[in-house]
Amino acid sequence: MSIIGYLLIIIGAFFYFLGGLGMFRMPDVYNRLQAGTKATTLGSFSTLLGVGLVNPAFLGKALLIIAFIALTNPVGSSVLARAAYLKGVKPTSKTVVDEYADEATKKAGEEQ
Amino acid sequence: MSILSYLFFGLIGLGVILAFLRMILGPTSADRLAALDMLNIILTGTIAILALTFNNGLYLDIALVYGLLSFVETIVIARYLEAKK
Amino acid sequence: MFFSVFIVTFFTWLILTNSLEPSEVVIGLIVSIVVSTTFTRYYSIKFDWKLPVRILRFVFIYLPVFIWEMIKANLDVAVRVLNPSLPLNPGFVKVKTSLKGKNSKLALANSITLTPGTLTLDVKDEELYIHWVDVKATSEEQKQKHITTKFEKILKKIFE
Amino acid sequence: MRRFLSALIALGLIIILLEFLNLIPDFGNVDLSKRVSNSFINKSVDGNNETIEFKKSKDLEDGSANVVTSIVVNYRSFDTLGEVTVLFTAALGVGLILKGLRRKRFYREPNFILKTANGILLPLIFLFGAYIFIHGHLTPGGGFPGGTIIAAGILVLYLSNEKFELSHRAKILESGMGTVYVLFGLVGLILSGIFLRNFLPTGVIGELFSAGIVPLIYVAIGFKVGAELSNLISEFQKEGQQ
Repeated sequence: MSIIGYLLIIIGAFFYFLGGLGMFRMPDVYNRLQAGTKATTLGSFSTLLGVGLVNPAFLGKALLIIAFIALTNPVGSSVLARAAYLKGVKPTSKTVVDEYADEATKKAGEEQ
Repeated sequence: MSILSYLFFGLIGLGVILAFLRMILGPTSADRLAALDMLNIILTGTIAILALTFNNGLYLDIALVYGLLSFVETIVIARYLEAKK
Repeated sequence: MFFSVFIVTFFTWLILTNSLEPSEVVIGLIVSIVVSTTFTRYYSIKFDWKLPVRILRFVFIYLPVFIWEMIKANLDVAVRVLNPSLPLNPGFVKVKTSLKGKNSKLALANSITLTPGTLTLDVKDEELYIHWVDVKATSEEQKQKHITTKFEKILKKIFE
Repeated sequence: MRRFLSALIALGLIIILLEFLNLIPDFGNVDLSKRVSNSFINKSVDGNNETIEFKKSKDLEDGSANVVTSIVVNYRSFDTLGEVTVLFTAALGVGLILKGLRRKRFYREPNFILKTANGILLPLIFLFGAYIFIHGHLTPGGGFPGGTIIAAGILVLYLSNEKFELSHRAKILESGMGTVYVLFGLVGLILSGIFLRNFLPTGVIGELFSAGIVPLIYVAIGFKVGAELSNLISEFQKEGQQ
């Protein structure tokens, strides 16, 4: 059991590294959030599950933290992406379609 | 065990350094906040690993509270950026 | 509403304290009652007698699909990040959903954020605004097929 | 001129601080056995030196398992009363300064995702806050962090819900809890002649119902700090006059 736990922790650490790499290499804030959120969420799941498996006394609390991260992390990055868009951060020049622009200008109009 | 801990702290450390570079270089404040958010989640996982290393369940409480406060922090700064043009 | 919040907070308390001593249980009951009565208007946890069925469906139908999709998403990220040429074809797309409830829309948005190549930006009424790393389609049906259909079906069974 | 004056004041403060540095003994030259902190840690100010075992020792001088808590709300509870007052004064100052300023309210419509997720998270945030200040004598934490977490919940509520307005009851709760703190002190004064004396039985160390009045005071501090910081946040959110 504890071998599986340590393996999960190593996998989690690898995903953390991958998230950092994605955060560094991606060209604009939206792509960075994509890479960062996915990799760190799975990394946290794996690490915390590993911690819970190595020491069963921690399992309940580790599962609680997993549920908590599953709820907050996507919400946080979604709020952040929307804020960046409404603030006017330009997406990378490779972007092919933008169907959110109308909605964003409508929002800006409502404020006046 | 010690080789294992070298491996995972090494990997996490590399990830943290890359995210930190993005936080320093990031052209806009949204980039910096994204990197900060990521660092917070990495730190939550690291605190859980420390709970295992020191064999003390109290660290998980700290991880929980840290995760909570980092979520609040992300939301607050994001809403602040949203209002500012 | 009050009762649902009470049950959720009480179980969370039991997990947090990790013990069944009478003193902890009594204090947990009091705290749960206080928490579930203050600011009741702003809570949105609500369930009915069908809850056990929903939990079973959630654990045995939703979770395996979700975890598999998440692993796929991370391998996708890994392939993109580790590739020296950084293949990207990003865009913002609008997708319609047929889900009605608030919580089911939230679950859909979160699932989409954590699955391959997509990130939910905003939800308005019945439309999801999504940042897609690799835009494969522009027609409405194709977009739905690529992004929402898989989870929509499962979540409809669980929440509605 | 103003800059020169502030530089002068800063210089004066630095000189005073450097003078106080001489009072601190050199590194490694401190005899710890003569320090009062040792008797705080061993919970034996009256010279009763017995070994303490977790979940076994009964009726100690101070029954809280967390050393910091036993110092902050038992041995030096009077200091903490002062600290709470400082926080109260700070909140009062913010209210007075912001009252006359002309401000606009933050009005962009909140994200749907944030709004819904907050409906689920909010009870859990309040529960964590309560957990932290109720277990202040057993785990790291206590009234101040617990209250801060509750205030963070209120802050997220403000950011995710346009219509939310903190009710007047928060102010009543805050002053009421301050009064409760002083009342505990006065009861101790009447029963034993010492202000804020721990007059309840301290029980078995490590259990929830132990350490006498320490958890009760931490609950009062938790509510007080939570209400106070929430008031501070609502003060920042309000629209100014004029």
